[in-house]
Formats: sequence, C-alpha cells, structure tokens
Amino acid sequence: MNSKIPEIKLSEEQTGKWGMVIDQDICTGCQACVAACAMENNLSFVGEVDAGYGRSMHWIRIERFWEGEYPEVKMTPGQPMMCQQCGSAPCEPVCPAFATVHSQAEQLNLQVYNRCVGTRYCANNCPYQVRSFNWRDYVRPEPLPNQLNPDVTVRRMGVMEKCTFCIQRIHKAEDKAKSEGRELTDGEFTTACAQACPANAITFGRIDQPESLVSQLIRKHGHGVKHLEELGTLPSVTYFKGG
Amino acid sequence: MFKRLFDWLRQPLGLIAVGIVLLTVFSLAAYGIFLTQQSSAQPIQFPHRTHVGFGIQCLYCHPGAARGPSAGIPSQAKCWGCHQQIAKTQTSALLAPLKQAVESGTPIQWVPVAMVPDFVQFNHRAHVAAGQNCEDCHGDMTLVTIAENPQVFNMGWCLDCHRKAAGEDEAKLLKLADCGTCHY
Amino acid sequence: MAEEKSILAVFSDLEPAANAIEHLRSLGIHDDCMNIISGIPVTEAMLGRPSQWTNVPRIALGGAILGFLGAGFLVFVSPYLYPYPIQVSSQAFVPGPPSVVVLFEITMLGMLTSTFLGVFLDSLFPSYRPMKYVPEISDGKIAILVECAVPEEGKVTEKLRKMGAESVQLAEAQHL
Amino acid sequence: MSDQNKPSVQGTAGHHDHGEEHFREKHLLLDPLPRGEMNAMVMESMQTTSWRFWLVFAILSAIVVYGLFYKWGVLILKGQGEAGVMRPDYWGIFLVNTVFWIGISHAGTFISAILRVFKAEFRRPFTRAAELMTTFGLVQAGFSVFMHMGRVWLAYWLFPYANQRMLWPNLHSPLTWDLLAITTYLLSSTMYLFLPLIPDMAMARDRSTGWRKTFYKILALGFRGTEGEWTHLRNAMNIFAFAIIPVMFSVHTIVSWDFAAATRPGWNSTIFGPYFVVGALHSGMGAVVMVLAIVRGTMKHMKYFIRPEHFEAIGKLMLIISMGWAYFFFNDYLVQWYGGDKWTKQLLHFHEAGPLGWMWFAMLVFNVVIPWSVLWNHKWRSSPWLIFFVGLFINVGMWFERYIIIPVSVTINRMPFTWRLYEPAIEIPMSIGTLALFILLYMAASRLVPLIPVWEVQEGQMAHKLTRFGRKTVVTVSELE
Amino acid sequence: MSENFSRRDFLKLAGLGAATTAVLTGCGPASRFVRREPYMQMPEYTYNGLSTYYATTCRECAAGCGLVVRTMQGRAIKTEGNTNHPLNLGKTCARGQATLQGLYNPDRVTDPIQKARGTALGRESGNLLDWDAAIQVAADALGKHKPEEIAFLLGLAPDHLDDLVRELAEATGINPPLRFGALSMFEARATLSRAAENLFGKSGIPYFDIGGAQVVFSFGANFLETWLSPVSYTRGFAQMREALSKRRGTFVQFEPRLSSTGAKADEWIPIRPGTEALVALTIGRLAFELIGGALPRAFSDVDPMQAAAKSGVKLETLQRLAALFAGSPHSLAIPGGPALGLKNGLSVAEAVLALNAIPNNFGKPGGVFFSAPAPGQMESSRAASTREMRDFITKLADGDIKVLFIHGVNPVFELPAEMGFKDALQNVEQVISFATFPDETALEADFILPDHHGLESWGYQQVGTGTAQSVLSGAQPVVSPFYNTRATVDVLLAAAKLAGGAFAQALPYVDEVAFVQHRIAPLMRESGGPFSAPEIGAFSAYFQQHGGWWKKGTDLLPPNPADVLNRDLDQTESEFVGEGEFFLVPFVSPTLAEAGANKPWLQELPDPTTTVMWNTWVEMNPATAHDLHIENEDVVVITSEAGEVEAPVYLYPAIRPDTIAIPFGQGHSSYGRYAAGRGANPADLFGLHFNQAGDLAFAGMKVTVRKTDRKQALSRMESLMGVYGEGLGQEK
Repeated sequence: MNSKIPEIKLSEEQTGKWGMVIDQDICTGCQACVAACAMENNLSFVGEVDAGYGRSMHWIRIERFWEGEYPEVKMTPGQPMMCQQCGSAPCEPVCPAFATVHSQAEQLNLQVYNRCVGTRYCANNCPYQVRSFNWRDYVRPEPLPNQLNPDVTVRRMGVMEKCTFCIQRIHKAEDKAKSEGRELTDGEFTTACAQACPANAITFGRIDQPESLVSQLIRKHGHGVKHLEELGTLPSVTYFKGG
Repeated sequence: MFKRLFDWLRQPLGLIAVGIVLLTVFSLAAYGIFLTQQSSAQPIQFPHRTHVGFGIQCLYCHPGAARGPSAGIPSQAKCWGCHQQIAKTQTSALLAPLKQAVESGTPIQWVPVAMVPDFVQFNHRAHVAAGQNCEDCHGDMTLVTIAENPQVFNMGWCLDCHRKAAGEDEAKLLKLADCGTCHY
Repeated sequence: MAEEKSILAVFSDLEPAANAIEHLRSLGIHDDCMNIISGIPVTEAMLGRPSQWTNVPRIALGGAILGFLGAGFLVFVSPYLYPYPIQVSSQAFVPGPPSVVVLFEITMLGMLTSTFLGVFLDSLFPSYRPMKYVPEISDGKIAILVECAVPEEGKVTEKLRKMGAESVQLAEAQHL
Repeated sequence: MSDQNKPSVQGTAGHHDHGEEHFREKHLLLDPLPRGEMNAMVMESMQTTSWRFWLVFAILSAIVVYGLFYKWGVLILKGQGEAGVMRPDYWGIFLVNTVFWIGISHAGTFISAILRVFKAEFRRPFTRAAELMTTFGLVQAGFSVFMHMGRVWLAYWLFPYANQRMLWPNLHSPLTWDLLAITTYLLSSTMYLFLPLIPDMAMARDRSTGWRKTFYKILALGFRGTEGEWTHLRNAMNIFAFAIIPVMFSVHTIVSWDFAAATRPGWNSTIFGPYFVVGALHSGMGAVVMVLAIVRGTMKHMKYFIRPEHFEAIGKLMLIISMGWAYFFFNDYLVQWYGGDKWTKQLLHFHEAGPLGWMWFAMLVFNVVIPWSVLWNHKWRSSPWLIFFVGLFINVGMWFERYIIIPVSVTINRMPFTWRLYEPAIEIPMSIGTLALFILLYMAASRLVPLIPVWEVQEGQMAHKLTRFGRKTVVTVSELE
Repeated sequence: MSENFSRRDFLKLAGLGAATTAVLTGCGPASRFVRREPYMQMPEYTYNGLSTYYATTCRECAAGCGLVVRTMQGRAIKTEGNTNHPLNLGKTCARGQATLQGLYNPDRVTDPIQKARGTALGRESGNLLDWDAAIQVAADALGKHKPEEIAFLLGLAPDHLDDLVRELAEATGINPPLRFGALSMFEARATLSRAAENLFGKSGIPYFDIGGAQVVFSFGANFLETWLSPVSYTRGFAQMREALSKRRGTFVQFEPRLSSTGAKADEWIPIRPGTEALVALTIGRLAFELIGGALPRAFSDVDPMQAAAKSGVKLETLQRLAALFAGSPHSLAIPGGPALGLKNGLSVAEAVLALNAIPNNFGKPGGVFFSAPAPGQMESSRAASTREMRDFITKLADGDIKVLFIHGVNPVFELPAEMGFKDALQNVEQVISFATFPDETALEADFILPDHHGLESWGYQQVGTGTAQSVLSGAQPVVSPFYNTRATVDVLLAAAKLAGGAFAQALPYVDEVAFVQHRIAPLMRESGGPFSAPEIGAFSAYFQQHGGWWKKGTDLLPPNPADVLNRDLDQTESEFVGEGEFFLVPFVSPTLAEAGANKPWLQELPDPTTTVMWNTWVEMNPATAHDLHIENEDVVVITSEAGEVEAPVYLYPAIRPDTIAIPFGQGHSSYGRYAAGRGANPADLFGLHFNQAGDLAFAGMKVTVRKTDRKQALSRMESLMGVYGEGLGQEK
C-alpha cells in the first residue's frame, strides 16, 4: 500500500504544463503540420476508401468551414485540431483498462498503446473527436518501414492513438538537458507540427511558465479561444482567431 | 459402435485414457508455445566471463550505454582490433565465425539477450547516470559465458526499482512512475 | 445403534401423511427420525412437523459481507496498490459515486453466489451416492422415511399401511 | 393414475356449477391434472421433435457457424475495419445488440422475480421459459461486447486480478461497472434459473433413460425432495427473488450510464437510467410473448400449460410498460428539446429529418402506436398470434431505438467537421448469427430442460380453488407458505 | 569523400531498427526472433541509438529549401527544416516532410535496366544491367553520335547536374540542356521574366517582399501553395499578418476560383477570367485619380465603368480597392498562377507589376525586387518555356535528336498530351532516363540508369526565386544509397571518360564530389559567407555541414522603375479557346504538386480547400450544378478542344458559376502503386496555345461539361453533413 501517492485535484484555474497556441489568422491550411506529424509519429496511411470513410489516422487535422453564399462566400480560417491535452479530460476516466491516463509529471493525456483493448470509449467521449483507432493492420510495404521513428511505438490493429504533443521529443530534450546538468530552456525543442509550420502559426511550450513564448503570446493576443471550454475540459491549446 | 466406444470410455480405464490423451495434447500445445518463446543460439559462443576477466570494462564495448538510449553491440572492427593481435584467433574453432565474418565482411547475426518490448522506450543513459551499474539489470557477467539475462524485464520489476529510486521524493516518484515515462 | 432399518411409506395425499406422522410420533418415534420426501414443497406446518433449520440466509449474509469486503478492497485499497499514481481526468483516486456502484454490484454478487452455494452446502449437493428414494415421489406423492433404529418394524409398517400409505417398504439406498 | 390422486383442491372444491367449466377452461391453475400426467406431458414435449425442428436447427446452426463464428474470425484477424465503425461512430451495431440483448434478458427476471415477489400467480407456467431467455440473452450480450472490442484477446485485462503490472481495472469507467454488473447479472440469473430447475431435473431423472438419465441425474444433483432440501431451496429462491430485482435494475441503468456519463450531445441525460430499464422491459416482454406463442404453437401439450389467459395478463403488462416507455421517451425528448444546446437540438432534428428519420418514426409506431392500438382490447391481447406480432414490432422498434441512440446519435457531435453516417458491414451477418444462436440455444434448451416448472404449477393448482359466495363462484387463492 | 560512405558501413547495424520495425507484439514470438547486426566499422560520428543529423537540400520542388535530416543507424528518420537556411529558416512544406516516402518508396527503380519502350518495369520486360555495362551504354550514346544529335532534358531545379551538362554542352557542342517542370509551366516563369524585361529592362524572376507589405493584391498568385518558393512566401505572408508587431496587413485576392491562397485573403474578388489586366489597370487608374496628379500613360486608356461591367466586379468595389491600395505606402500587387496562363498572360503580368508603381515600391521594403542571384548562377541557365518545349519536341519528332538523356522531369505526364512528346520519342534512336521512379517518361526510355534519391546524393542547388539573400544550397547524402543506383553526374563523368575525346576533356573531374568542390571553390574567395576555410576540403565540409553557402546581407536587386508607367499597357480581355460554356481553371495541387503522387502520405493529406484525398475532382459552383442537375460526386466528362477528362464533381461554394477548376497532380498511368491509375490528368485538356511570352495558356480554355450516370465517392476529410449540411434533413 502506497500511502505517499499525492492526490492531485485539478481545480478550474490550474493550467497544464505543456501547451500550444495556434494563430488561425496565419494558418494557411497547407498541411505541412499534418505531414510532419505523420512522419514523426509513425502514422499509418489507410488508403482512399478508409480515409474517405472517416478512418484516417491523422493526429492533427485542419478544419475549415464556409460562411455565406457566393459571391460573398468565405472560408473560415484553418483550424488545426489535435488532442487538446485536457487538464480534465473526458477520455480518461471512461477507459476500463487505464489505457489512457493523465500524466502527472508532464500534465498530458497519455495513451498507453499496449494497455489498450479497443473498447473505443475514449474516442467516443472525446468532444474534439481527435482520437484515431487502428481499424486494421495497415500495411507499410517494404522498404517504407525504414523511416519509422524508433522513439515512437508502431501501433497495431485494435489500438487507439492520438496526438502526444510529441512526448518523445519532450523526453529527449529533458534527457539532454539533464545530461548537461541544466534546466530545459524554452524553445529548445518543439513538436513536429510546430517545427514544420511554414507560417509559424503553431507555437509550443510551457504554459505554466510566464516567461515562455507561449505564455507571452497568450498575454499579448489577449483573446485566445479554447475549444469547448464550456465542457470543463481545461484544454491546453489556445487558438487565436485573429482577423 | 459409437455407443460401445462411449461405454468403454465411461468406465474407469476409459476415463484414465481420456485423461492421458487430454494431458498429452495439452502438454504438447504448451511445449509448442514454449518453443516459440525460445530464442535461437548465438552465432558465436561469446564468453563474457573471459572478457570481463581480462579487465575490459562494459563501456569499452558498449559505450552507447553512457551516452544514449542504446548500449549497442560493438562493431566488428572493434572486436578485430584486439583479436587480430591474438594468435588464438587464427586457430580457435570457437573464434572461427568471427574470423570468417571479418574476412568476408558479413555481419554477425547476434541474438539479442536483453530486450524490452517495442512499446517500452528505454534509455540506458538515464539509468547509468542515476548510478545504476550494468550488473544491476544484466547480472554479473563474470559468472556467465554466453550472456543470459538474470531476470525477465517486466513492468513490475521496472517499477519496483523506480519506486525505490524515488524514495520519499514525491515529484521524483511522479516522474519515475508516470506511464508516459516509458510508454509513448 | 444396533440394527437400523428404514421404512419408506408413500402417501398420495397430505392429510393421511400428516395423520401417519402423528401416529408414528405416538409410537415413540422421534421427529428427528422421520423425514418427509415430497415432489412439491410441503411446508412443515402442513404436516405438523417441527420447522426446519436452514443456514441459507446466514450463508447469504456471509457472502454479502465477503462481497462487500472484496468490493471494498477493489474500491478503497487497489487504487493505492499502484506503485505509480494513476490519475484520470480530475477525478479522485477513490471516486465517490462510482464506488457505490462497484460496492453494490460486488456485494450483490457475493450474496447471490453464496446463497446459491448455501443451497449446495446445506443440502449436501451434489451427491450421487445411493439414496433412499422412490421415483413416485416426483409424481407429487409424499413419502415418510423413518430412519432410526425401529424396535417394532412390523408394527410401524402395519400402522403406516393402515394410515393409507400406498406402499410401505424397507427402504434400500439405490442409485437414483 | 386415479382421480383421488389429484391434488386435494379437488376434494374441497367439489362443488360443480355451470361457471366452473368456464373457469377451468380459462385458467390453468383451476384446471388441475394429476401431477404424474403433467410430468408425462412435459417429458413428452421435451422428447418430441419433428423433422421441421431439425431442419430449423440445422439452418440456424449453419447461420451461427457462418455468421457468428466464421465472420467473427474474420473480424478478429482483419480488425474492426471490417465493421462499419469509424470516426465519429466508434460504436456500432455490436453495442446496439449488447443493449438489445441485455434488454431482452430483463423480462425473465421481471417475470420470475418481481411477479414472484408480488405473487402474481399467472406467472407460474412460464417463469422458466422467461428465465431461459434471460440467460441466453445475456450470452448474446456478452458475445456482442466482445465482438466490439478491438483486441478481444486481451479482454481478461478488464477483470480485477493481480498482475505483474500491478494494474487493476479502472473503477471510474462505466464500462467496468457494466462488466461487473453484467457478470453479476449473468451469474445470478443463471443460478436463479437453476435453483427452481433442480426439482424438475429430479422429476426428469426419474422418468428418463439412457443419456438423458445421466444428464438429468448430474443436473439434479441428487435431489430427492426432503424437507431440508425444500426448505433450503425455498429460502434461497426467496432471497434471489428479492435480491435479483435491484441487480436487474442496476444492469440496465449502468448500461444507460455508458451513454449518459459521456459528454456526447443527446446522451448526457439524467433520465436515461429508468428510460433504459423500462425500454428493456418493453422489449423483454415483447420477446416473452413471442417465445410463448411459438412454444405454445409448436410444442406438444403446451396448449394446456400456456393459455390465452397468460397472453392476456402479459398483454396488460406490456400496455403499461409501453405507456411507461412513452412517458420516459417524451420526458427525455421534451427536456432535450427545450433546454438542449445547439448540438442537442441539431441531433433531435437529425433524428427526425436525417437520413434515418424513417427509423425514428418507425420506432414510435412500433413501440407505442401498435401496442396501444392492440393491447387495450381484452380479446385481442388474448390472441397468441396477434400478440406475437405486437411483440415482434416492439422488439424491432426497441432495436431501432438503440440504433438511434448509438450510431445515429454519435453522428452528431460537437465537431461538425467529422460528422459521418454509419454504414454497417460485417455487423449484419454477425447480428443475424447472434440472433440465430439465441434461437438455437433456446431450441436446444426446450428439448433438454423442462420448459414448464411442473412443481410450481402443481403448487399453484393446490393453492387455487373456486369458492362460492352466495350465488357467485369466485377464484380464491390461499397462501401455502 | 564519397568513397568513405559505403552502403555497408551505413546499414550494418540493422538491429535496433529491426527491433523497432518489428511489430508491436508485446512479448510475443516476433520480438524473440530479432537479429542484431553490428556495424562492420562504425563511422566515428555515429553512436548507437543516437541520431545523426545531416543538412541537405529538399528536392521535392525547385525552390531549394534547406533540410536537416535526422538519421539513425543509417536510416533517414525525419526531415526537418534547416533553421540557418535563409530560404526556409527551419520550416518545410508538406512535400518536404514526405520526402522520405520517396526515399523509401517501395516502387523505386532499383537497378540499371535495359527495357522495351512503353512497358512497365519488371523482369520480363527488361534485363538488368550492371553499372559497367550501363556506363558503356551512356558512353556509346555520347561518343557514337554527333554532338548536335545529343540532347539533355533536365528537371526544373538549377542544380549541379545542370551546370555539369551546361559545361559539357559548351565544350563539346551538344545541345544545351533544357530545364523544364510542370511547376514552371503552371507558374509561367517565362511570362514573369519577360514582363520584368519589358517593364524594367531586365529579365528575371521578380521577388515580392510580402512580409514588408501592408496591402497585398494578388492576381491569381498562389504563393501559399506551390508558387516559386512556397515556404518562403508563406513566411512572408505570416509576417504581413503578424498583428502583434505592427498593423495587420490586408490581403485581397483576384481570381475566379478561390484557391487556398485566396482563402487566406481578407477579400476575394471573383473576377471574370480574362479581365485580370483590365481590372489591374482600372485599379491603377482609380488609385491615381484618388492620389491626384496627371494620369500616367499606362492607366490613361481604361474606362472604369466598362471594366466593372466586363469583369463582373462592381465599380464601388473597384473604387474601394483602389483607395485601399493607394492608401498605404507599402502596397504590393502580385501577378501569378492561372492569371498568367491566359492567352494574354504577359499583359496581365505587366499590368499587375505596373500597379506597384502607384506607391512606387520598386526596390523598397514591402515591394518588388529581382531575386538575389545565386552564387555561380549562369545567365544562360533558365527554365524552358512551354513553347520552347514544343519547339524541342518538334526537333525530336523530326529525328534531329538521336540520343535523349532525361533526368528529373516527367514530360510524358507533365506536358499536354497534345504536344506529342511521347510520339516524338519514337523518332529518337535512344532514350536514356536517369529516373529514380518508374514514371511515365522512364517507361518510354530504352535504358533507365537510376539516379540516387535526392537524399542519397551530393550536389548543390541555386536558389533563385524566394530569398533576399544569395543562396547556394548544399546537398549531401544523408543515407547511403538504398538500391543499386548511381549518381547521374558520376555516370556522366565515367561515360565521358569512356567516350574519350572532347567529352573526356570537357569533364576532367574525378567524381561528383570533385565536381561540386570545383564549382563551389570560387566561393572561398567571396566575403560575407557564413564560414570560411583556407582549402577546399575543409570548405566543402563546411558547405555540406551548413547546408550551403549564403551571403549574410540581402542581395536583392532593385528594378529600374523609370519606364514602368510611361508606356501603353494592353487592357484587352483575353481570348479563350474552345466552344464550351465554362472557363477552366487548372491549378497545381498544393500537396501533391507534379511529383508527389507516389508518396502515400501526400496522397492522404487533405487538399487545403476541398479536403479531398487520393483523387482528382472537378470544382463547380453549386448553383451551376443545380441548373445542370449535377450532384456532388457525379462523374462528369470535361471536353476541351484537345481532349477529355473524367472526374467526379466537388460542389465548391467559392468558384464563379461560369468556371470550373481541376487540380493537377494525379492521373498517373505508372509512377508506382500509390500514383498509378488514380484520378485524372488535366494536362490532357490543354491545347497548344501560348501566351505572348511562350508559356502555355493552360487557363485560356473554355470547356464543356457532360454529366455521366456514374457516381464516384470522393475521399474527403471534411464531413458533407457537418460542413455543407448535406443529408442532415431540411431545416425546420
């Protein structure tokens, strides 16, 4: 019996540790982040039929809608939608196998692939619909597997997956900083999507440190939006609608 | 016909026979599964004991352990660096595979001994930096010829050590016992 | 006991069976030596028999307590057994309302399972040894099984016949 | 058997008048037959099979082998992609079937527990028939849950056991509660099916030979019918009758919490618990009348045991339950309509006007309009075949209801960019396979297990008699315990 | 240096990789049977389990962005942008990210092969050669023909191969290499260059400083998709929009079909195709009227009323836009995209460029420049226009060319079928392709002598279109070649040596690396670079390590604005070819471009505007479709004077009712399993009409649309229900 486990209760105000800000005003919807994510995180491609049927494995997708009718029609700014790493995530408590849990060290929603038995309750309960399920064992013909990132587990059939905020990069950077006996600095590393974004619309960093770039951006913009905040999910991604 | 067979099976001798058949089938199945879990033999009967006995440090051949996630298998050039100066290399039957591999330029097909599953992200560096010695996990290499792992690397075993390492430090425990520390 | 013989008398109706029991009692045969076997549940009161002792409710209670304790272990102890803290959403390790659900279900499971097992324990089920029985019983007849050292076997048999028993016989244990 | 062997009610009633024939014809419990004769009838009904029976049996077996086992193998090997599930409809027909079969299973408990507690005497001949449905229905529900899982070979991870990862199931998850509840319910309803079966097994044991004798001997556990055995049995059944009622309610309530606890629009409703329970009873009672009508029509001697009075009585219950369902449905609908957020309103609109709007209206017609228009009439609801079709409609309607709640409703979520309509694929043969397995199990059971609890019927016949009050003959029931 | 990298060294430690690629089976059997192979000789800069990063250049388009590729145990794991590279500053586009899927593509050409023309790649249709034989083939091709019978067709990128062949051509008299790519066709580079020449007296690709602009008017320029240098221009766009540091810039897009660039505009003006020049000049006139002063000659002729009527843009709108444009000292007008692919494309380019004279932003921040010339950029080296390609094809068809070497371009797919490239090849004795992938052109060759993938090869690339600095982007192999391929430069060097004579003298280099070093050697003497070294070995190493060489300050050339407005500018509307009722706007798929179709993840990227994956679609206004009784995903046949194309309809709300649009990028008949047989190629529709500068008038057609009775579901990321309300039922 381990009585020393601290019980953490997240309050309404508490922010997470890692966060992201996305400036929709400059997001061009170019899909570079989507491609970067797929390359970094060993995402499977699923082919035309499955992709069209809503089974694509994208961890990040760019949403866009239309406003008005021709000729006054406008495309709404691209809205990159990925796991919002909720502070109080609806996906977590419903997993019967503890496959998706809250990391107290990193304040992220973890998906432990090997623990997943595939009930898909988490995905069902995710208000952002950002979880993807391995509906099949999607084939990567040889030699495509050569590009697999050894830092990221290759998922197989029947397992849920989602954006991890590139936790492998977090660990790598933390490990590097530790080996050099220093603290991790802001901007030392970033997620694959933020790294690729040609418009620099995505910024990643510590939202619990007031001096970090993300915190500064949130303060400066002043009108950031968190999606479906009204559900009390405490998301870690802030969107600037701009315009 | 069937009825006679059925009747025969119902008497004690028949029941014993059924039992024996079931037991045999089950044992064979279990053995079959057991066989699939066995790794094959090493290409070279590498005697860790001898090498450690010469005073060679673990990190001499596996320097990756201090630097990064993987300890690594030494390159064949490294093996040859010493062995080409040793006369026995040319004669010993046990060393023939090494000689052959180096001369023909074919890689040696080592069979990994210490492995964690693919969904576990293990980093040697952090463990070495935390003061773990190689033998804490891999056993005392002075005692073995062909390396074999003294324990199964399962999650309970990992966590046991992580908990001890954390001691009373709550923040450290949170970090060391976080699912996301190893699984992503 | 010296010589023990059992007598099995089959009655087709309640009334004569009840009378027979009374008469047997007057012959000095103790209630404990009599057993009634019937094809329908005949309550003790119908035949004027002392009420039966059953442990089933107690076993059920015991099972419920066991179930509750087991559930309590799962609910209150197991979250602290983890060597690592598992946090889901912003819920406490031991969440209130869900605990009630688990406590209820497992308690009920314990209780009902033990009730079931209680029947087995109390009735010594399953038992495939030879037993004193006649198949007519399952046609709704009522049989009185006298199972003690009977001093006057003939007299008892006689009496039972007189009381309207369809058949009276020395009961032999047989495979059912 | 002679006439004297008839239960003692005969002797005391002994009063013949013109009304008595009418009563006897109508009520099983006033139309006693010697126990031996009833035993023989039940035994004969079990042992009689026509070629039609075997034909149906063979066809169903083929369907089960193909639709259930073969297709399930395909599903396991190739993954859930073989089914029609996707984002956002992560849950499909398998869970519809789960809810449906759990619903069906509620009827057995309702009849044999609630009606037993309230001493509704008409239950006596068909408690077993209903209880069998409970058990077999739950088997299908369990199968359906496992079909749904992405990695079903790891299903054992959901059970609490001490593993080397030191992980226990997540007690926060409604699915874990569900698993516990269904396990509890399956075990307890099976036990509750078995307890009253023991005396009947003893009866069958005494009347059969060959393999049947062995079979019944094993299952009768050596029951003779001693005072002690009966007492333990009665006590246990009493405990069960009371205790299984809350379990039954909890099961479907927890099933509803799988949905109600989620953040989905349209699901997050506090009334889902009772709504689901009533819905379960609705489909369950519908299934009971269907089974009874078929049993009565196809099995020998069953016309004696199962009479129009029983359909009439169940029909009344069905009418009440249908009203209850309509009440809860309307309650849920109104509140969502009135106060729901924009997504909920979109969802309600989608239910009615979306591509599956016909299903929504069919659900209302099948669940409310048809039962109400038929069941109010005493004569109509006494007709086995008419009520069979009412039951059929209700079951289809209730399946539609679950289909609307699960795959249709999850189409509409808070991310309109992902809305997509669910198109079932491998689920269809597998669902048919599940249904076939249910019927198959029931058919097999009908030939292996006495469908009529003879001793309970006899007990009931003993307790009922006709008494004359002045000029009027009425039925009186005495409590035997 | 290249000898130091043997395939063996790189790939010998398969172990960890194998363990990684071994599927996630838990403790199951699969992980028990892993073998680990040690390095034979571990490179000194490699550590077990640690990544090594190599700087190189992205070859997915001709822009020349710098990449840093993460490699591990000899495998390329991830491409990332080179943060020091002035062009992309650490950023990449989707195609750059997916470049590894080309490197490890299952359908690469693995060995040199001799094959029958027009057959798919396979054992039965050809016989594998060893490299000695292959080089002999190339040597014979060079040595046994007259120089004027030898021609090279190269890709769009101005790289070291281009320089090498150019040197060869100068020394031996073979035909100078032609550089071409579908992107240059759709970007109408020749038109831009000619317009600059006409206005400023100097040809060259203009550079638009979008980042410094306050108001941007883009006439069809799809600079956020795949136009000249998409990453660099996207960064410029972001800077323009950067609301935190300064006033948020305004962006107006004039185009008949809302492109994904236009989708980012504050205002989209759906002008009638063909009236771009007119509208630009009208805005110029109105702006001048607002500013006051004498109307310059360029704008004096336009009649705003008439222009409004012709273009379908309200006069008030034009006036408002003119005021907006005139109101800022940093207003920028950019011509591009389909607007230049009109028959009067040059007029459009001139008119729009002339607009920049209103705030006179030539050579000023937020204005128009000439791109900084890359170090060593040859004046003669520029991409061929489509008309030049037509002339070349005529030459081929006439049998003037006996030997054709093709590298890095796929004209059979990219050029309009009408041009008859494929047929013209029949009159070429020998076609030798250096293709990495079995694309349509490679299959028409007699020999394929496969080049390395870009990530396996040495080289450099001149960056000429999107940067303010003078950049020579360096390339080096990040992994050793995966297959039995060989660098084309090495093949040519060896072949030239074998061929002897003038060829051997022309190319005295030992190998590719030596040639690259020879070419970059002059940079050692240049000042202002990021590094310096006294001798070429070190300098070359630095060059590869940094990912290239660039000057620190800007090297943009200001254009000469003197004559811009003092001329007559053509305002007539463009003519359209064909009888159809619809204007056709072909555009390059932003995610696939011309060569991305064989990379599965690029196929699975949703198109930014339609979110369609894996297929071709035809965009049509919903109102038009309604009139024609066409529904979403009905297959239609588009007929132009040149051909027919079949594709399903996408009801696109932001397109003019008289216009349809179709993306370019799919419709391959070969090019690997992910590309072949997928979608349709709009190049089949293009007739041989050119604008005044010789670029193809690909947007200058009118086409007919015929509905078929088939439907084909489009694979979309979006929800038809959620985005368009389709299938949700009628609103109450």
